Amino acid sequence: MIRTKSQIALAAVAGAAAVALADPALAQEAAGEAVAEPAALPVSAETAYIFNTLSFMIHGFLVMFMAAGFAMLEGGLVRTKNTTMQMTKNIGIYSFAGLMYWLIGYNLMYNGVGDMGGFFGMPGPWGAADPIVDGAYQGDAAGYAGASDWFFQMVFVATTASIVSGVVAERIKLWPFLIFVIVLTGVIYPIQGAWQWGGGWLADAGFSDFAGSTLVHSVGGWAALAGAILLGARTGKYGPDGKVHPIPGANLPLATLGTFILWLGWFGFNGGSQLAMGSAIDVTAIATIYMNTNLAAAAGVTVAMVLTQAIYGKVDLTMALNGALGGLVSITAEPLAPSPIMAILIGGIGGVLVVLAVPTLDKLKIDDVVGAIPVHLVCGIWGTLAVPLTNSGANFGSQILGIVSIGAFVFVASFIVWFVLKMTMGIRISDEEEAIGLDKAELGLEAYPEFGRGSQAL
Amino acid sequence: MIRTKSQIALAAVAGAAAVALADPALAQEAAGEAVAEPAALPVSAETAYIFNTLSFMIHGFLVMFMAAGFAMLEGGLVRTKNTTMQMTKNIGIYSFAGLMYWLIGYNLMYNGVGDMGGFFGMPGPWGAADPIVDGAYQGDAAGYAGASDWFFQMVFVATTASIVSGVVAERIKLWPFLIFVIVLTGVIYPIQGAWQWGGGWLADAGFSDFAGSTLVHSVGGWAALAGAILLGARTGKYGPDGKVHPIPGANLPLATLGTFILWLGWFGFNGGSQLAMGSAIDVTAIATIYMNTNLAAAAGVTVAMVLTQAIYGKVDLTMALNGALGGLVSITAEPLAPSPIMAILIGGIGGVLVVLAVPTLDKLKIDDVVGAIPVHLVCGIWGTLAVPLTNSGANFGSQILGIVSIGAFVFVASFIVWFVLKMTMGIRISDEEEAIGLDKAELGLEAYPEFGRGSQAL
Amino acid sequence: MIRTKSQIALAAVAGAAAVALADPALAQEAAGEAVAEPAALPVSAETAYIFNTLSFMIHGFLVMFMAAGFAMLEGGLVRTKNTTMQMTKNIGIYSFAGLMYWLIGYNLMYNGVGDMGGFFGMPGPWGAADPIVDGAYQGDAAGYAGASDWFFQMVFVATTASIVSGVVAERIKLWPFLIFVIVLTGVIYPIQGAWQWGGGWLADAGFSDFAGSTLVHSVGGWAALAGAILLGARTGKYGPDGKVHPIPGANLPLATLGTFILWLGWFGFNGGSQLAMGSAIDVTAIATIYMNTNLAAAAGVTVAMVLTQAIYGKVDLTMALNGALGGLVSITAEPLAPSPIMAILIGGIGGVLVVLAVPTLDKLKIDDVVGAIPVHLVCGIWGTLAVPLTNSGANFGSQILGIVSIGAFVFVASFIVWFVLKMTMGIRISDEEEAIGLDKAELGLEAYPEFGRGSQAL
Amino acid sequence: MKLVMAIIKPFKLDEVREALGALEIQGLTVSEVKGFGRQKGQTEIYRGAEYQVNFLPKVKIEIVVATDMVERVVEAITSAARTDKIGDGKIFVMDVEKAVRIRTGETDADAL
Amino acid sequence: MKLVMAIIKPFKLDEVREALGALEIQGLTVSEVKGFGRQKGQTEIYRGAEYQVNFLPKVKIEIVVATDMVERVVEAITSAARTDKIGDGKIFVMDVEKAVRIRTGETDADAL
Amino acid sequence: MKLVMAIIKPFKLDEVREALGALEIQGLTVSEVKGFGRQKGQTEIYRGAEYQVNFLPKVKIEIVVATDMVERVVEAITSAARTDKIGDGKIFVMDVEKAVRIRTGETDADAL
Ligand SMILES: Nc1ncnc2c1ncn2[C@@H]1O[C@H](COP(=O)(O)OP(=O)(O)O)[C@@H](O)[C@H]1O
Ligand SMILES: Nc1ncnc2c1ncn2[C@@H]1O[C@H](COP(=O)(O)OP(=O)(O)O)[C@@H](O)[C@H]1O
Ligand SMILES: Nc1ncnc2c1ncn2[C@@H]1O[C@H](COP(=O)(O)OP(=O)(O)O)[C@@H](O)[C@H]1O
Repeated sequence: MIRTKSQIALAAVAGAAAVALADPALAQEAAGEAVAEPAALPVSAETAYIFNTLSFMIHGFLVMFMAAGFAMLEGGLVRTKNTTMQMTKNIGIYSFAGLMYWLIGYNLMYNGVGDMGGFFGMPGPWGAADPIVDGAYQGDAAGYAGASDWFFQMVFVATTASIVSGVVAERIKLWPFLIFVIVLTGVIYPIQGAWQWGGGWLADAGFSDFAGSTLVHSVGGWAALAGAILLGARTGKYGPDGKVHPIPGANLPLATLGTFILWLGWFGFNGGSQLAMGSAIDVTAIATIYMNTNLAAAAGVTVAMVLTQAIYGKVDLTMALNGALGGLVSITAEPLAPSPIMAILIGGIGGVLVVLAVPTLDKLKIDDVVGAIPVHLVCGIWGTLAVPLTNSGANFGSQILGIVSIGAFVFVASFIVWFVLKMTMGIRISDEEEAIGLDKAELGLEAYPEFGRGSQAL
Repeated sequence: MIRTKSQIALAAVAGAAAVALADPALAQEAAGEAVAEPAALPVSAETAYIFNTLSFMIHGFLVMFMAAGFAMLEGGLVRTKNTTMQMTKNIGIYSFAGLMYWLIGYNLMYNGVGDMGGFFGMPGPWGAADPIVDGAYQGDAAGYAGASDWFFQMVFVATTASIVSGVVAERIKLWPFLIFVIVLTGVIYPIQGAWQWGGGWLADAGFSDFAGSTLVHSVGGWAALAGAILLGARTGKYGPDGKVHPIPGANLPLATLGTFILWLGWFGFNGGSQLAMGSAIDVTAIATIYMNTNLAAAAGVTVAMVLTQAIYGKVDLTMALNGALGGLVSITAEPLAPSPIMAILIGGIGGVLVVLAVPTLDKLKIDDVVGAIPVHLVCGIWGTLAVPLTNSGANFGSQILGIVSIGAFVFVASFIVWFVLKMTMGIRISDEEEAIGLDKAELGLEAYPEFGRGSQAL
Repeated sequence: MIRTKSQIALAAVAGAAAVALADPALAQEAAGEAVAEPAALPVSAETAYIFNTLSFMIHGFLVMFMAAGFAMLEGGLVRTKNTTMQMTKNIGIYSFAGLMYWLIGYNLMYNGVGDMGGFFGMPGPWGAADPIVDGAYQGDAAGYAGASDWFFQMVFVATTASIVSGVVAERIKLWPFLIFVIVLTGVIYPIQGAWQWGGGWLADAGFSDFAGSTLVHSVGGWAALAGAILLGARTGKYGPDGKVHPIPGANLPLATLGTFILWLGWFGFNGGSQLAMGSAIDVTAIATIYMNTNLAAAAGVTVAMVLTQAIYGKVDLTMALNGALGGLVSITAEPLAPSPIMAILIGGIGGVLVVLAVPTLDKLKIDDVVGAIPVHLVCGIWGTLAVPLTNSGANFGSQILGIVSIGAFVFVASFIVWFVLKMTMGIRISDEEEAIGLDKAELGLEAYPEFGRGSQAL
Repeated sequence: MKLVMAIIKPFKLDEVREALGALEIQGLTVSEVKGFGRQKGQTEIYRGAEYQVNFLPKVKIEIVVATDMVERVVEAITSAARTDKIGDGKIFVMDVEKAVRIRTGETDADAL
Repeated sequence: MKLVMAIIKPFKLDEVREALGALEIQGLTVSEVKGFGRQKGQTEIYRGAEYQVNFLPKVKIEIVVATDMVERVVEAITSAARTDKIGDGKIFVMDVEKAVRIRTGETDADAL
Repeated sequence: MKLVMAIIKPFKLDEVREALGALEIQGLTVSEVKGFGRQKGQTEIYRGAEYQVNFLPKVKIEIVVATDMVERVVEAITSAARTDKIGDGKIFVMDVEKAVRIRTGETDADAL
């Protein structure tokens, strides 16, 4: 089969052209109306409804799979003795987040935000208002199934919580962590989400964040930063002399797998954020987003590899993995408007930021086990700031306003929650438990419990 | 971009609304016809055909990936010395099942079941009857490509067989196991499938099983149970005093990955079982199914975590993983009708059942390596029984009839096949081989053959 | 829910049938026009555009995920001491390939190949020519978003490069390898691609390669073969006496996971190569391709398992995994035309070829770490040769012409590039570095850096 | 005091530990090792090429005991670890001059 | 020369190595082992069934030193490895008759 | 009888085993260990922070042989394991009082 464009046109969609050619009047009319309502004309409302819903579902399941990506990435970058715990947290996060977002989160974020002054919606369990009455489709103003929208928004909130678990790994107690996740996904995330995606005051102020460089990634980063400060570093990470003692991750293939899964999921994350697929314009936008997302990630990896080679004389795989994610987070605030070369630049700068931010954080003695703060917070800010470079509808003032207001809110709110947890239940395990590892100390179950291959379990 | 519903309506699908608003007569007419033939009006037959086929393909590849999920889950829960074998079985299962279902299974399940008294169809290789004649689409009564339907049904049968391999792991011989898989996927599964999904006597009796809590999951569970009884427990699992000696799985990150992959695949499993996507009603149904499926799984995890914490004082990751799957199996019989809260309840009870059934099975000295009987059989029964709670078209009598008749048939048929295999080839490896591990004893290939990281292979 | 075809027809797409039945004239007319322009009539041009673009996106992300599949497969089949390197190469490959294909590759392959005598296109950065002008859809001759096409073609080129990395693993230096990847993906692959898929001289000569048995898989195989010859075998692989010393892969569950991911990705690889989904004919073709792809892979596994049992007395998991891939590569040149039984035969012969080619290669002392040459080169040739068996539009002469011309070009061009690299930077690490492993020697980072589970990192 | 060092088949470890428990042995240390001996590994085939597995998985047990216990310890290990098949392993006895319990500083017999 | 063999808690290894470094010990060899002793593992529950963890992770250090160094080495290990909690481990001292440095063929004291 | 304990570079194991095979040594036991010695690990950089790799992978071979074999065994190991680069390792020889073959109960020379 020949894959040239012209050939395709002659073969696959010949009919479409043929129809237009056969009936000039029809084509004329179509073109005429196309000016008025260009995108919708040739796609029936119900067909558009199916496409829009399908986009939420496909892109939603891709984002859902990011939960596995985070689990593997984090599971690969912690030490063996904390791996079961990291798995437990990650399956817990995805589950708890999903329940909380149903119970109050979705409505707190989207339900009548305008009526509440643009600060938050009316909380309460989510319920569908789907355009199906008595088994018949009655047309619908929204253009997609409510449940698909809920599903797509829900997987985003889970992502935010996953970011936190990587930063505070290897020293935090299980249940206080999960309680924080409950508050984050049920309350903190939805409130700031309401400001922008819920159509609240920040949206009115002209802030622009297409798929969540700030609303999802920075939020996770700020929440994690607050936790990391209150928790302190892992024992032994920073010497008394200020020297950094690296603690290499235990399983790099797992971390690599996790990164590839996240990369895959990001097509859903950014692509689905077009929020519609029922027109040529929308689907073309999604295709462009796929391309830009991939170019930014590729640039992030490339830059991280070249830069670690240049600075340290060796390519650092973990930095390359972080570079991919840094590129992805950077393009997330605006994956549609950039030209390919701009997408490469935006992602590449994300790669630079990651390589520089990781040691900087260590200098500040903020112990981030998986590099999530450089990736999600630093690149999240960068990506949001970069929006006006390519999107003429955005401006730097509003972008800074959004970054600062959301950052301040999330950091302070998270700090308070972490602080209350610290004062009440305590958030950090004892030194001895840390030495033994969370798996044995808190869960009584090792990730790789056998004593070597050859022997039986001891 | 603002993500509120109203905004979307105004932006993305403005055209659709605009058309309706611009021409009230058209809208009127549409609404009028919508009552008569609501779903179909605005989606052309060929467009619906594409959507329906696409649904089978997308959801089919998600279910296909569950083969990897089972392989990883089982590979993580057996001991290192049996891991290569578990991988071999799983790639074998998916392959053999796919060939058998083409060779006789599909037609035995779907081909003229009514003519055979509703008990089974006419076996024989599957062949497409697609509505493409001489390269032109001729309209089609079925509304989807036959090959896509075959693909979707085929991946289900592979799932059933995967369930068995987890239960009987670590002590069964390779080839007798694979022969059982051939009979299960080519004969046993299709026959009982014909009763219900093939439109046979059970369907006539009013049984309801949307995506296969009974037809797929319980069937795998019953077949496995018969095998586990005839095989006996792994050496050392149960002390002479009746004491249970746990044999922890060797690689929990792998098991976690497997669970996440299965969870992902389940959107295909349940969503695709709507069997159509070419109307607003169908796609809305699928969206609802995604949401309910996710809520049930999340509830299963949550309950399993809370319950193991409460009963044993520690969260048990393997129970949380089983809890996710228990929730998923429970909602599979009816993922569409439940409200969100009912989906949570149904899945949550699945989580309870798993936590209780695992030790119960041990008390009965039935050795189920991965917990597949609690997950797939027990929760499969529960999910099927729960259908009438939310689906007014179902009743408890028919549900019990279905559970019992399919259970009896599959258990007895499987028992006979296992028994014949035991009497002829033998199904269990020797004690010494078991001590050495199947990898070395039967395959001569270890899963992790190196002697430690630092050394070369020895 | 009953899943029989007739039931579906009555339920899900009842409307469609009803419309046709209700208005015989309309149906008549539809049928009448169907003869003239059968596929397109009932799908509007914009709807077809969305479907076509969606196909590229869905199938593209499946192929993208194959990058993870290759990484895991190769990571599982090398020794632990070279695993970090294999991860680094694989994330590098996918990234570099994506940038190069944007920078020059795509246009070199597709841009005005006819004007350049059919030998290559006009290189230069890719830019979309999408039918969206001033935010309005203006109709489009191509029938899909250009970015989606770019994305889909890009993931193919990454696949080609991944094939190479497996063959030359465990002894090649990082940067020379990556430079080769840059030349391969930016220049060598696109040029030969232009001959056929770009509509160049080979397409004119009647060559047929649906999804790339030759254009992608053999190309990777030839490029790798040239490298393997110039590199030489791993130290210790072949004894002075000519004896083969196997070097077992370090992590078979990882290799199995990789194979399942590749299998999943192949639905995208072959299915997406239909290049359109906006008609019943196209979607039916894709469904058929899914089925044939799966049957061929299943046959490859089955044959490899039975054959290794017969020849060696034991099933060899790594051969079964290779068998799956061999079946997949074999069907890739023509996944649409074969009947199911022919797909099984084509894939099954692929399995035979793999089992026979692996030891043959060893006899030639060509050290292929993961078996990529048997899988991708040998089966790629076989699959291409087999096209005329089922596709009456192809003939053996043209097939041989394509295989030989592309093979000669890629092998010679690759050999020259490898040779220049060898003479300048050197391509092989020192014996001592090889003994230590690439991870420590070149990257200073072990894949599993801990000294056992119980201890802290040393 | 003597060090009794036993190389046994891995799956015999539990039985050996129990047999030693019966002698009121309070402590021992186990390592995973590979053994080369009269027991030959199977000839395996990997991807069509034969190879000889020379090293087999074994477990090494080290126990320091008072000299008068040595006989009984050797006895106990011997009978618990025996399968009568080649490769059952060896026991070696060596002299230990001094023992210290780190926690208390106790030495020799008191340290065991 | 003597072989000092110490079984310690894994997380104490770094401190022990530093303490030995202070004595200008030039070499040592470490293995990962499992210990059975007075320190009992927790009772764990896996999928609803209790089990006793008998073997705990330990690290074994082997150092061959000149006889006159033994006291100081034992001392250094004892104080660096001590946590005063049960399971701190043991030190055993054994006689070594001969030492060879492979690289040079030097023997005994020169080989250490 | 003597215990010959050799710490060598991992990739030399095969050659050493072959050299010992030539002496008709029937058995030996291998463990994976980490060595600390004059040979320093490279300074590595992980995520921008330097660290010193102190412990290098080594293999420990333990062979119990009749006393009259010791010289030849030490010789064989020395020449097979030598790369003339730092870190080649050490050989230590210790006395063994008793050896038992578990399978047969044979002792001492017969047990080897
Ligand atoms: N001379 C020896 N020195 C050290 N270890 C030995 C020696 N001989 C045997 N071993 C260990 O004992 C194990 C069993 O020995 P082998 O000769 O296979 O059988 P058997 O114990 O029945 O004679 C070997 O795998 C090896 O670990
Ligand atoms: N007799 C012994 N022989 C060899 N190793 C021993 C012996 N006794 C104890 N050990 C090792 O020392 C470790 C610590 O001993 P244990 O009795 O638990 O505590 P403590 O050292 O405080 O007395 C054990 O885990 C075991 O590895
Ligand atoms: N005194 C010692 N006691 C025990 N093991 C030692 C001792 N000295 C060295 N080793 C072991 O020998 C290995 C090689 O020693 P090293 O000093 O690095 O080089 P070389 O053998 O060339 O002198 C070390 O890694 C360590 O495992």
